[in-house]
Amino acid sequence: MKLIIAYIQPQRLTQIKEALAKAGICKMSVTNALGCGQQMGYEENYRGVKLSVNLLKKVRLEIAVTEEYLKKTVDIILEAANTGSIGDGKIFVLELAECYRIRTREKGKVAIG
Amino acid sequence: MKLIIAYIQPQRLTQIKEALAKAGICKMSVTNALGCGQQMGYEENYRGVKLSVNLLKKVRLEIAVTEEYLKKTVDIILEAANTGSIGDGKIFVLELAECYRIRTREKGKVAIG
Amino acid sequence: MKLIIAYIQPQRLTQIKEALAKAGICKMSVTNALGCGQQMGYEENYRGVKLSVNLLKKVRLEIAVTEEYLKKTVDIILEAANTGSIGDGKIFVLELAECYRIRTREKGKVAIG
Amino acid sequence: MNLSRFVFSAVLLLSLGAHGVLGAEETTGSGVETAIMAVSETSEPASIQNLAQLVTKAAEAAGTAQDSANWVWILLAAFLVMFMQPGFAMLEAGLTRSKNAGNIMMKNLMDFSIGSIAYFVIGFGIMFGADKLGLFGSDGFLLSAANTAGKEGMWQYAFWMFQVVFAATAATIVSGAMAERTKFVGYLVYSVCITMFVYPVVGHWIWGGGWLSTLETPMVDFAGSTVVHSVGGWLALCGALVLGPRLGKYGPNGESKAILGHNMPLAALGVFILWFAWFGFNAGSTTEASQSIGLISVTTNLAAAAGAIGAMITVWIKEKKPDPSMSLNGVLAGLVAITAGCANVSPGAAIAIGFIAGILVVFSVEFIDQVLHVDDPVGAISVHGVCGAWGTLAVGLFASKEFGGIAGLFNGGGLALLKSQLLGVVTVFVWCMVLGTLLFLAIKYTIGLRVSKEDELRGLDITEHGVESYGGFQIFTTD
Amino acid sequence: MNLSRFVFSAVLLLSLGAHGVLGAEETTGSGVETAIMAVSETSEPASIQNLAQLVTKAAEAAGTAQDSANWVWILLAAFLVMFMQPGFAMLEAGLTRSKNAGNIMMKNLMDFSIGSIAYFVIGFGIMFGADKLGLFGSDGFLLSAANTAGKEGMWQYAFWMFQVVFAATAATIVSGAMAERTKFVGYLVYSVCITMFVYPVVGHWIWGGGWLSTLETPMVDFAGSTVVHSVGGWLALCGALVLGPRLGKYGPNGESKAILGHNMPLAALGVFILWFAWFGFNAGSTTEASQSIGLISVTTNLAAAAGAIGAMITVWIKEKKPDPSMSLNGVLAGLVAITAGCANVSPGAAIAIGFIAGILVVFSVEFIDQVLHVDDPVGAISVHGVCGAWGTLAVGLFASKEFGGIAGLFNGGGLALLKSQLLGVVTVFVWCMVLGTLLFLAIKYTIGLRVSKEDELRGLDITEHGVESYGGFQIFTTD
Amino acid sequence: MNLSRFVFSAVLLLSLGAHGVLGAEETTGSGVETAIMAVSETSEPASIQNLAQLVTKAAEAAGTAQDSANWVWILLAAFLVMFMQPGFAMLEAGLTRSKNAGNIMMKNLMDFSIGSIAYFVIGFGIMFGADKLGLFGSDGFLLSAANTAGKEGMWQYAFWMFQVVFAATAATIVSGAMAERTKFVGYLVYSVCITMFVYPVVGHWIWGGGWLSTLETPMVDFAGSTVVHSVGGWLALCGALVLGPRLGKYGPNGESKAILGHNMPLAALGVFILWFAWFGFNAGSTTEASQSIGLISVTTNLAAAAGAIGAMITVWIKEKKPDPSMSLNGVLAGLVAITAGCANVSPGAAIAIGFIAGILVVFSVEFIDQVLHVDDPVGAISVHGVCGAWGTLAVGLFASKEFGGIAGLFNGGGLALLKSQLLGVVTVFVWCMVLGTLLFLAIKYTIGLRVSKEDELRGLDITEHGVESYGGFQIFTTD
Ligand SMILES: Nc1ncnc2c1ncn2[C@@H]1O[C@H](COP(=O)(O)OP(=O)(O)O)[C@@H](O)[C@H]1O
Ligand SMILES: Nc1ncnc2c1ncn2[C@@H]1O[C@H](COP(=O)(O)OP(=O)(O)O)[C@@H](O)[C@H]1O
Ligand SMILES: Nc1ncnc2c1ncn2[C@@H]1O[C@H](COP(=O)(O)OP(=O)(O)O)[C@@H](O)[C@H]1O
Repeated sequence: MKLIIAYIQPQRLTQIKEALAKAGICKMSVTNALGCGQQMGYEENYRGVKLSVNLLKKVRLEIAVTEEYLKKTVDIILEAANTGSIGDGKIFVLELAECYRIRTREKGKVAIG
Repeated sequence: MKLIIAYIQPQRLTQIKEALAKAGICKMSVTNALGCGQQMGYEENYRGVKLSVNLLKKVRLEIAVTEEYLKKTVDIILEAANTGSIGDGKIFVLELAECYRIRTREKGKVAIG
Repeated sequence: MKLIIAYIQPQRLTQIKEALAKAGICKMSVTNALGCGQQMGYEENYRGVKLSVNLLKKVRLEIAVTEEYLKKTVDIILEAANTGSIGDGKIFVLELAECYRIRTREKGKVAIG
Repeated sequence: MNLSRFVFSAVLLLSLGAHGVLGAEETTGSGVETAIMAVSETSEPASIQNLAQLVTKAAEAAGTAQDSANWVWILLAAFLVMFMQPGFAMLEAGLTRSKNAGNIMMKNLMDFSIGSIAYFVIGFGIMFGADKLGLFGSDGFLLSAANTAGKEGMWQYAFWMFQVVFAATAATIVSGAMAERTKFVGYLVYSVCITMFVYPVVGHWIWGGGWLSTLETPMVDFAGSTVVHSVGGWLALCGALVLGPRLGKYGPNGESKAILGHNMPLAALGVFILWFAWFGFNAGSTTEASQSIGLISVTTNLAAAAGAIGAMITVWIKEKKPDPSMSLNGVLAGLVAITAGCANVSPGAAIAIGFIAGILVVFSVEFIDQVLHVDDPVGAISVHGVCGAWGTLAVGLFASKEFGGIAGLFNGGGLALLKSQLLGVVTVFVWCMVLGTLLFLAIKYTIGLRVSKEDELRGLDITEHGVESYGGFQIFTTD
Repeated sequence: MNLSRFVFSAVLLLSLGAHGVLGAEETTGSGVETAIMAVSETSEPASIQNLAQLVTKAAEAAGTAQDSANWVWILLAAFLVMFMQPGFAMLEAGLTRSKNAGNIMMKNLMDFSIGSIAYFVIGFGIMFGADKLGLFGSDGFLLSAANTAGKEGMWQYAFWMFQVVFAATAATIVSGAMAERTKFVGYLVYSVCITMFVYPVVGHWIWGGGWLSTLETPMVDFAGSTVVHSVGGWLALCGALVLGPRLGKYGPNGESKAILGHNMPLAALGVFILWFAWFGFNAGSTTEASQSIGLISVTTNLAAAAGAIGAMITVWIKEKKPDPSMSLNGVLAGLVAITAGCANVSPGAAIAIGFIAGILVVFSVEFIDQVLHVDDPVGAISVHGVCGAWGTLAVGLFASKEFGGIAGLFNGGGLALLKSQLLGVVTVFVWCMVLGTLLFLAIKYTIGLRVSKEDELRGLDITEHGVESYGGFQIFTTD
Repeated sequence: MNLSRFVFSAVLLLSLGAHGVLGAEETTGSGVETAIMAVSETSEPASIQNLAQLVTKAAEAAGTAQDSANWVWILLAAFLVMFMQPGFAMLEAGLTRSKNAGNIMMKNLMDFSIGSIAYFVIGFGIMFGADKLGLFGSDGFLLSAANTAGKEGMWQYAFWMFQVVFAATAATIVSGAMAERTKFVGYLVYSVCITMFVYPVVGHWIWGGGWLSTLETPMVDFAGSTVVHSVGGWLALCGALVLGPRLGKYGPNGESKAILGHNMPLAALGVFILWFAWFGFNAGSTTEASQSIGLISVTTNLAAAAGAIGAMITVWIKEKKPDPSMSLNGVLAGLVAITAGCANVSPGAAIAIGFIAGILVVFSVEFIDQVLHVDDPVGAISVHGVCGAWGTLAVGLFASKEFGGIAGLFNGGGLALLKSQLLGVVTVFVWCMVLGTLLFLAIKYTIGLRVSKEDELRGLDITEHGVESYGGFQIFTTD
């Protein structure tokens, strides 16, 4: 099993969710995050003082998948999150050692979906 | 060492925290998250227009534990987070390669607790 | 590749970011979190009723790095985040199985920075 | 001749002076010309007869000018009291959780809306209609005593406007104590009942010519510590009792738990608005532009200030920190307490009354919460019920002949007034507790008074109104 | 002699009575002494001559006192109407997203600021200057008709103050319908044009002596359902049409999507402020402290209440939940609708007018959104345009001789008034749609009316004003 | 006989006209009957004697009516000025960080509360008591000059009510510049000292008969650009100097860093409230219902509008974006600047004064922040101190005989007035800087003026008041 973490542009969330749902991947967790990277941020000006904002709003997805869904999920995100401009984000894949569904206490692959 | 990530129903946080504390697990990090899964969300109605909300409020726990505490921690969460209804959440367990306590620069198992 | 997760005192964020940037590590993701640990929290008093707050504000960093940058990054954080008092936080290091840059669909080490 | 010139100008000026009653269509400019023409046409010789006629007109004009000032004043006051609605709404919302903020807005909006209609149809008649047995009024429903034929009929409109905002205030007070768990439809029903019946009956007793106003020493409740605030406060007590505490408010061993409000600036804004509006409430209760409105404003302001200080000091000593929400309650405690006696006590006494109210409210909030285990999220019972009673009794202590013509215990007036005040406080308490309990129980066992456990947890905004109040904001809630 | 004593005291009192006009420097205390001295010096024997002189002075004093009440009233009303600005600002901000809140504040602040200057320089003259062809006024620019020489000149200042806040209201209404996507500089330009020209022309037609006020049966629009609200509403319609909907407001198949507001308490506060301020708007439109201000306040309040109820019930039935934002719109619908007829209809009729407006606004909002696909985030077109028209027509139905001197269809007045009302509604609609469309198109093709797609996504606060409105708050936005 | 009929009706009407002073208990209705009875009993034959008596009564009634209007006006104004408190509170909270919002509410609540008592006990006497050496007043403490015996005594209450809200305004201004780092108890102490002594002394000099008001050409500060605003502004400067900047406000090389406010709609609401309330501040300073209140409202409104425009344009040019917080400051700059001269300048001059103030405030804020390195989170020093001084001097330039009876430099009045204005500005500056520095240093070295570093980082809400202001909201703070 794998845990996919993806940082995306906020405005792409709906699109990604829909694309994943179409492929049968309906379970995920979402948090809002701030990202700093190549996309340099911007300068605001507050009461005459420069203020550089270099933490930009991102959305963080966390999706646990079985190996068979891994590629599909990553591909869909790569597809749907792509705007072609700097700041589009990253996908990280981690090894998932175990997974439980709290409601049923199921464990492993069956608990994922 | 393992890193436990748990998505739970917000209203169970206090209960879980107390149960874990009783078992000597007092360290954890908490973030609020939005989850989408089997629990289908709900429909709101704003100014005559349907609005389906399918990202539900969840709480995300992150607990780093040593192997010996792993089962205990997972079991307590499975117990205390269970309401028996859809949406109770998941527990993910990841391999934790290393751990540092910033204050003391300790490393490894001693740094966890 | 490794994924570094660090919980730090909020007021150290700027310092850490600057120190990392100086070392060429400019990419990271930030979320706000609540932490509970040895730093016992505090007691508020609301309308005559005691209220113990034991979830304290922390900032969570997530930094994906290649092996060569790992030690540097951890050391910098250990340095810049240290205030010497309880509550300074933890650094967790996870194995990162794969990494993609959404914009270019690059994969692996090249995608990290 | 010199005299006739004077007479002419007098007529001219009278017409101008009186033109305030000529109807709204006419602009000021055109009034002048009309008057001049009128004078030119009636240029009869001056005589004592003419002069007398002119004096009458001058007197008429002066009377009209005073009427105008009265009308302006009572309406200004009414508008201010109406503005209490957002004051209460912001305070209540600020001191409760974000998941119920929209519901609170709806409650405050609709109790005023439905209450306005209910008071128009029924309540006003019960309060100010022809007295029956000293208990209630019996005519004047649907504003039938008002008309456009003359001053008296016109006055009824202005007077109703002033009274309806008071009725709505009494109703809206209850809302705070029952916040975060009451079914919206149940809320609407009891709110109507209060404005339509429970409040107007008490109002009749004390202000409408009922039995408490015809005692040998009539009860003094100038602007309504009892009529409005205690009524609201005691009904709030009934409501909170019947309803039970919010989920999680009391631990398994009965220990009280803090449920934090979500927006302190909003709550403070509400209190500032209420302080501002209270000047209309108290000084407006003269219902006319008399000179005593200055004095009343002074006592009102000093009592509010002293209430804030009293509450802040008390909570600072007791809990080691100057708690903002208690200090805000202190302002209201002072205001509620001075409401009965604002025209009858000296500024110094006002400070005493307010200060004691400020102390009282802190102990009362903690007593009701921690001893009685009645869950009142905003402290409405303590502020309006307890301090309303205190303020009413305080008139019996502090009233001074110099100010309102009657003396209390401390100013040589003996116990007579204090007894009347006590009688009023007690009978109104009993009336409200009995009626209130019946009312809330009736609702509980018919349409239902409380939302389900799940709905309460998710918040009334989504479950009762289908919408979140703070779209987009990340709010960390664990309940 | 007895008589002279009277005469002296009379003179004394007159001086006191009149001292309100002596100028502001003088304090009340010193006025008394001056008067006493004046009397001592002129102790001539009493005669009918003297008496006549005194009567004149008494009359003068009475006139002055009435004037004082008038001045107080019109300025109180003006201040209240000015207070509508934050009302609209909070409502609009509350019903839109947090990323545009600062932009909305700036718009509401600057339209009033720039509008004040524009109305001072040009607008007021066009509205109330000497009539040309019944179409517009032609003098009085830069407040040139005002002066400090006498009452008439002084009145012009007070009157202008009252009128400028109306002009700003008309302009600010438009802002809501065009929220979240309009270029700030474009906003400023059209806002000036409205206060300077589009609104004053309509104002002249109906209030400034223009053709609609000189019809055989003149159009009745007491406080401006048409003059202010419909003008604002129809211009909002033009603006929203030219501008197009917000990104994401309509799906690929044209289905409407909900874009949640970000702060319901703020929106509700706005509506409460508007309700409060509306008393100044309607009752202040007498422009003098006449006795009818009580009646007008009553009809205003009842219509607002009925509007809230009407909207709440309608949306409750249609959508199964009592939607807060629609109920808030209902209040405004009732207020807008009663504005034309507030001095001409009975309280009962006011309830009917308001209730119907409340129902209407719900259907209208849904129709405009879901059928016309015009994106109006706060419902300004429905509230001000549609309900303004309804309220204006309603005068033709419900007007009653007893109240404003003219009867509508339901009170035996036949169709005459209704026809005038309809004529007014239609011509103002046409005028606004034509002028508005030209205006917005002109801006669109010159300086630009809409921000870029990226700017809209990021929010106007950052892109237009370089600053976030809620620094530090975690806000989850996916667009 | 015809004549006596007139006499009777005259008496009747006079009684009605005068009934406004009969005391508040009496309802309007019953007043009529009493009057009729009184007339029936005294039906003596009409004569010139009677007539004279009647004229006296008519004059009396007219005087009373004017008094009523005066009372209504001064109290309305006082209420409005009181409403400035939430205006300042919301503005200050909005422009600072969320972790200190509750502390700001407490400060604004308590400075008004404690200030009210302090001004009652001491301040009012120092300001308006019997003059000593032209420097301070020496009696009238505890409102001892007020009584219910007659008009003069009653007036004192109304007058005190109006003055106390001014005193509280001066005190509350300081709060903004010292926000986010001041110890609460230190705040309370200096706030009392200001209302009790520092402010009243200046008030005495200019308004209370002190030396600046008895110069050959007396200083003109109609509503208090200097008395209230400069005093507040200069004390704010002392406070901010003694206190030092917030942690993180200046970088290691002294470069200024932006610390964003947390709630722009709240700040804007505050400014709108202040604009609204300022009409009471300026036009109310006539302290009577004279006709000049219209003019004063006009100049006030135009200056505020011009100030907003001036600041917006300036910051737009300088920083490329129309910064909302600077535009809000611009409104206040215009209002502060016109306060001294609102009754003495033409509308056109008001626009000039306001516009220049708007430009000035932008440069001043940047100068104080970036050159002087004085940390003033809300710009209080620039808005109140600098623009207060500018407005006071501007009277010496723009004053016109036509408006307030005295001419400034630009209207042929020469330098006389400008010199007096300058003298006032300078001496008040010196007085405030000396007293203020002593005061703040005294507090610093006794009870302490600034919170600890840790407390400042965590925010004053938790450390000083033990409670968060936005319970549940996720707020991202890195300091
Ligand atoms: N090494 C990293 N560790 C953690 N987060 C990262 C890393 N690199 C990028 N991110 C996240 O991805 C977002 C986009 O990265 P950025 O470098 O701006 O664009 P791009 O990936 O298109 O070059 C960042 O804002 C950050 O949230
Ligand atoms: N595969 C997954 N990846 C990430 N988060 C998940 C996954 N499955 C479930 N979750 C989280 O757990 C929550 C509960 O899941 P849900 O399917 O609704 O209930 P249940 O697990 O009881 O069937 C979701 O809202 C989501 O936050
Ligand atoms: N085992 C853990 N799992 C997850 N988070 C932890 C763990 N231990 C500490 N943390 C995070 O680190 C923060 C600081 O830890 P704490 O024990 O208070 O201080 P210290 O590490 O200096 O002893 C906590 O608030 C929490 O957010």
